[in-house]
Amino acid sequence: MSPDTLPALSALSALPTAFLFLPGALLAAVLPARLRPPLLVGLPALAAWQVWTLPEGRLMPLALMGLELELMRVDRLSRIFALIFTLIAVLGNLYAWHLRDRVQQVAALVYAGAAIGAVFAGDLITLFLWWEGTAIASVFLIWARRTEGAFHTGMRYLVVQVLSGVLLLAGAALYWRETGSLDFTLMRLGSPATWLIFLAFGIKAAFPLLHNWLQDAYPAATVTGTVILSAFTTKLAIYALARGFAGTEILIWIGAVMTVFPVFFAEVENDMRRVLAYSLNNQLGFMVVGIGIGSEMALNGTAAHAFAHILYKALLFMSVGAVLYRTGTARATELGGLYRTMPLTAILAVIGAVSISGVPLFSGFVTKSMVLSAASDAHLWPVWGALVFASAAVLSHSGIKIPYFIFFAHDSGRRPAEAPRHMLLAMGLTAAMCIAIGLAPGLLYALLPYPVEYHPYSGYHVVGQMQLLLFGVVAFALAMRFGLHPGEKRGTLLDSDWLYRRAAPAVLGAAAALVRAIWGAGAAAVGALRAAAMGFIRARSGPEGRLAHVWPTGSMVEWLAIILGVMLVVVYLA
Amino acid sequence: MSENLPPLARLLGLVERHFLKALAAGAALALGAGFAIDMHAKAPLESFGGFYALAGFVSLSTVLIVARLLRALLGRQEDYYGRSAVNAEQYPADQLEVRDREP
Amino acid sequence: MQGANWEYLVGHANYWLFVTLMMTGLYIVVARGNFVKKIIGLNIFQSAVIMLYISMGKVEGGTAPIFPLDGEIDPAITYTNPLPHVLMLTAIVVGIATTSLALALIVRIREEYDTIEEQDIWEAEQEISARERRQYGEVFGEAGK
Amino acid sequence: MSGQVAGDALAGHAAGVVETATAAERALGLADHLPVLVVLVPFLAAPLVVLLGARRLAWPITFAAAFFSLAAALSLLSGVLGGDAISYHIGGWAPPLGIEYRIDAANAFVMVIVSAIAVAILPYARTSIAAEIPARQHVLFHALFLLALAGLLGVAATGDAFNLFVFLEISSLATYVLVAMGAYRDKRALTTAFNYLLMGTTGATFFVIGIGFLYMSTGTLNMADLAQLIAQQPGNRTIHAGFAFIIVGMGLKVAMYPLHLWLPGAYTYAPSAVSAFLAATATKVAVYVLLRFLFTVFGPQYTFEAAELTWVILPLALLAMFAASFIAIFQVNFKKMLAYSSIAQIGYMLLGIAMLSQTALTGAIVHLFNHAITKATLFMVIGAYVLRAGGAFYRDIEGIGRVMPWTSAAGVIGGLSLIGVPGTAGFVSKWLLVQGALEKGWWWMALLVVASSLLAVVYVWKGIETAYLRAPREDVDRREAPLTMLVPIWIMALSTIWFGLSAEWTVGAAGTAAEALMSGASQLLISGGAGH
Repeated sequence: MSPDTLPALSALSALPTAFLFLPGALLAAVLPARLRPPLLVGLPALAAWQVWTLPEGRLMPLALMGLELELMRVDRLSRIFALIFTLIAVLGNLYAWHLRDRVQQVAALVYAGAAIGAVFAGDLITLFLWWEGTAIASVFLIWARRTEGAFHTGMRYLVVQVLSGVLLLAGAALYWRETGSLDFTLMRLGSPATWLIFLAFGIKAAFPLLHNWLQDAYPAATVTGTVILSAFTTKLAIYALARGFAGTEILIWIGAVMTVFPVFFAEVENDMRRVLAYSLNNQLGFMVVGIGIGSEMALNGTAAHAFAHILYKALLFMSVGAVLYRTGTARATELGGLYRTMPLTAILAVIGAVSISGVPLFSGFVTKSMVLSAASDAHLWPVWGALVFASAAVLSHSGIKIPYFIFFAHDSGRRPAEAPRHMLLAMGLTAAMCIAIGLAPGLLYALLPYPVEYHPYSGYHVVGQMQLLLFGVVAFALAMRFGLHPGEKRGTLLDSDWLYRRAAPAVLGAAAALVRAIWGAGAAAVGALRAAAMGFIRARSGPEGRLAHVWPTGSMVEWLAIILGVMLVVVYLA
Repeated sequence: MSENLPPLARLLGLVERHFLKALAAGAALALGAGFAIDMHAKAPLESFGGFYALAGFVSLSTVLIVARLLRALLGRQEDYYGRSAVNAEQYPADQLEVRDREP
Repeated sequence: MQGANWEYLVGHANYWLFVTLMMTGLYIVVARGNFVKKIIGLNIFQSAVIMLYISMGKVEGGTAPIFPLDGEIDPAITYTNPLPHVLMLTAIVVGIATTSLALALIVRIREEYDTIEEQDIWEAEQEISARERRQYGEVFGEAGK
Repeated sequence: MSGQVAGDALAGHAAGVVETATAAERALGLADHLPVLVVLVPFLAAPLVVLLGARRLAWPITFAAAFFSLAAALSLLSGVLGGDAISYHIGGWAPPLGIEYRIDAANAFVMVIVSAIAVAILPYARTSIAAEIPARQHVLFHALFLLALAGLLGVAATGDAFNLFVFLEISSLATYVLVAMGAYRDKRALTTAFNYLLMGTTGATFFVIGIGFLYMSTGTLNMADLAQLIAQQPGNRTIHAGFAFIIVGMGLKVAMYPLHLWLPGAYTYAPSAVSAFLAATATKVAVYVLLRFLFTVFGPQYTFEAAELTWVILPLALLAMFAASFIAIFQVNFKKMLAYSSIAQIGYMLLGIAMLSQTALTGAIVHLFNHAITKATLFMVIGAYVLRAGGAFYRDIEGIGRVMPWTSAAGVIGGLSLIGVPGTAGFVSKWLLVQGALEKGWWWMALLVVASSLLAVVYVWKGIETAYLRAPREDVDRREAPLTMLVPIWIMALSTIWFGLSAEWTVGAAGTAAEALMSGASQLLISGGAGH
């Protein structure tokens, strides 16, 4: 595309992609409701085109306050993440075509823009700015539910996300002092600076024990908000880890734990959107393992898996969202047998489910197996074992539980209408991409950061995967048959959020009571001493109780005298 | 199936009814194929043709059993975190379009 | 030794005076509830400073720093340093301005509160704040505490 | 003994006298008199306003005088940004006997802040005081405003310690009356002004005592001279005592915690325009004086390495940052909340001073500027709320974000800057402070700065929640603030963003100022000799 032919569009490519979204958000804030959905879909599409056509390199260096910033670092790693971010923004906003809520629409645009800005950030300060931008914009997708529960959840979410940003800023400042550079590039764990940055990334990537904001927040967001939420924040963290900490060994073990522990929670959770949130956590584990291994294949696997994952996870959230939109609930206990009246949604959900489970011909298979192969190439057998286990386990909650308990199983008696057309269209497009990646993995492989020489469709691969999955289903069917399945049950599952939602307030309450008691006793003692000391003066000259209360003039002059005394002592002693 | 359902739904109903038979056939086929072809084993146990079948079966069973324990251990009432926690509240109906299919 | 100490005490009489006056003034500002008395305390405090300055300008054996009319300065005559005196003229002006402003404020306070006793005004203001807390405090629940 | 020292000082300056005499003869152009005109114009405009007595003329004269001061201050600043100093001798009398006005980067910077804030606030004040002060007092208001302005500028401009005291009292006396003018809305303004007067006078008198001690030991009042002579007599107890008196006296004017008790009342009950002006300028000028004495007069060596005063000011600064922030969180009155937040922000400046490094000091000076514009924005926003909603309690401004969107948006910008969100002015200075702390290896200090910013998040959020997330009250005036208020508010709000994004100018000027302050006494004398 030469600059002469399309001056307007080439001017566009001189603008950081994120900055497309911000005026767009401003525009969305003033446009009438009718015009907003086209803007919300069109703008990310335009951005996708821009990302696709951008040349590689460091495009927008900026010097600010003596710092070298880099707004647009385009390389293969950042391009693939930016591309999927723009695509999912198109699909997610198409899914939300019916929405008339200005707050959500503006937040969705700002959020997508910030996430893309962060992906293209070439230095830690720019990264930090967009990092916090995603936190602040995304919380409105939760608050937009406009219930008290959502408000509190959003607050907790915001605190965690902003904390991550603060840690990142602190880390960046220390890193600058250490190395004299703010360049966001491969780092080695070892100094406080890198540990802080690592922790900041870890919070957003939902590392074990830092994960609970995710399961807390995603089910609390709006129907459409969850779809958007599921795509950006955690994958931004995956990108940041892949950029900054590729090959860091501890990530392998963190990732292995991440793939395993959420599956148990997902199995018994009743809220289907929370099931998906746990499953999201489990899928992130695969990516984190890939980053930890750090070989070219592993990093390719991570990027590919993130790409595919965003699509099928969004598809699953969309289908559960459509059910919620039509029935008013996403609880497994209240759903079942919906295929009768929502057959299209059911089929699309199944496509999402088989994609995440890694059934051959669908997207999960061609990407997840890259990470597994990378693990076995590196002879990391315990990790490989964990990944195989997790691959099978993901089947049970996302592959079977979601479609089975919502659309099949016992008939709940509900006969909801089919999902609205724009939702079906969005889901259909997403499903089509899942299948396209599964059928023609070369399309995706061509976008990966490193050259790919990997062929997922070898006989033993397909057979092994089919064995794993089919016998998993067999186990599930047997468990259902003999009543061994945990089944559906209403309730709340304790997770690490118990620590700050229940334990911490209790402990703090007790501590506060203790401090109050001690303070009270101390204050009484000091007060008594003071009263005794002042008694002499007061008895002679002061009107009743003149010095006892806190009238500013008196106490102020007292303070003057005290500070002067301290000063004189310090000055004389020194 | 006395209801007047869309054709697609009838198809899905058919699938649901015959699912177990298809599953059994598929599982047998996959197991047989595993012993028939070279599995290019890299992992110590992978060379056994039914390894993945075993892994899938054992994994799923483990998940289900551990999950039962987990619920016994960590399960609480829906309003454990208070009546106004997201878990205990209904989705605000004014943001939805709850509608049943017209017969 | 005894003599030296005595000399020290007497030789610094101006400083002792200054310290005593300053402390007295400050004490009155703190301890007296009547606003006019507080201002008197402040005046005493400021007078102490004026004395400090004036006494430090004194040169032993010096005479008033007035030049002879013909402008011929006799080097044999020692003059007292005039600068501190000049400074204190300014300080006195500042002091008067402060005092008059304070008294004007006291008049206005008396008009509004019907008293110039600190204790009474304090109570009146406590009452106003309590009313405000009742009226505005519960916006944030117990935040007013 | 003191006379002896004075004589030495005179002899030491004999060469300088000749040089300046010739300089004074040739310096007759207006530009050469700027150092004194910048103070004198508003100072003389004040009686002019009163003598003319016409309400129509009062505002234009005041504005013209303030505008002149701003122009003069800017021209002075551009002259000294290179690191030179301008020395101006009042009436041609050479220092140390004559009064010297010495303009270097530090005080030119302060004068620019003060006069710029005055210029920005005056159009706003015109509308604001029309609603808050009876018409017959407007002439006096403007006269007092001019006096306060002239006093603050004089404090900054002068190089003579006693002259500084006089200007300090001029501005303080005018300020007491301005605060008392709030009595038309709330009678507590009177008692507040009275308390402020008692405390302010006590503080100023402490300051004079300190000056007296210095004079006793050195025989001079000229700051540059003082610096040189103090450096020659380390361990002199009289100077030590003088030092303690000056720091405590100025600490009160600065509102250094716990000498801050005059401030919340004064800011809360004063008329809105006065609150905005005071918050943006008065304490800032006091901080400047503190800087001037700590660094130029006593010199970093004397102040900090000999006396370890870091350990007195530093804990107080930290105390202010946290205690005042906590108090701010629990306020129900928006204006009072801002007042306590000011005390906390002054803590940051003291922190930058106490850390004693070029970076931290630059941070403190930049924060002086950034906080001035931030707080001016916020207090002006509150003034607009008071005008429309009738009060500054949170209850009064519930949901006002929807009724007064423009004013509230500016308030949000100010709030973000108060927190120190990147992209606003507040971020720049906090970033420098954090850098300063890290340079010293005090990472815990950096964490404390960040932690106290989190407290600011809480109280700013409370304001935003009140203004935006609550239903508007029915009984309030449902109109946006008038343009005469909106424009100054937005000029201030946009400047917080402008100085947040392009910080080269502020950081550069503050860096030069910090260098001028840190370079200590000896170098200052050398540059002073040649700087005329």
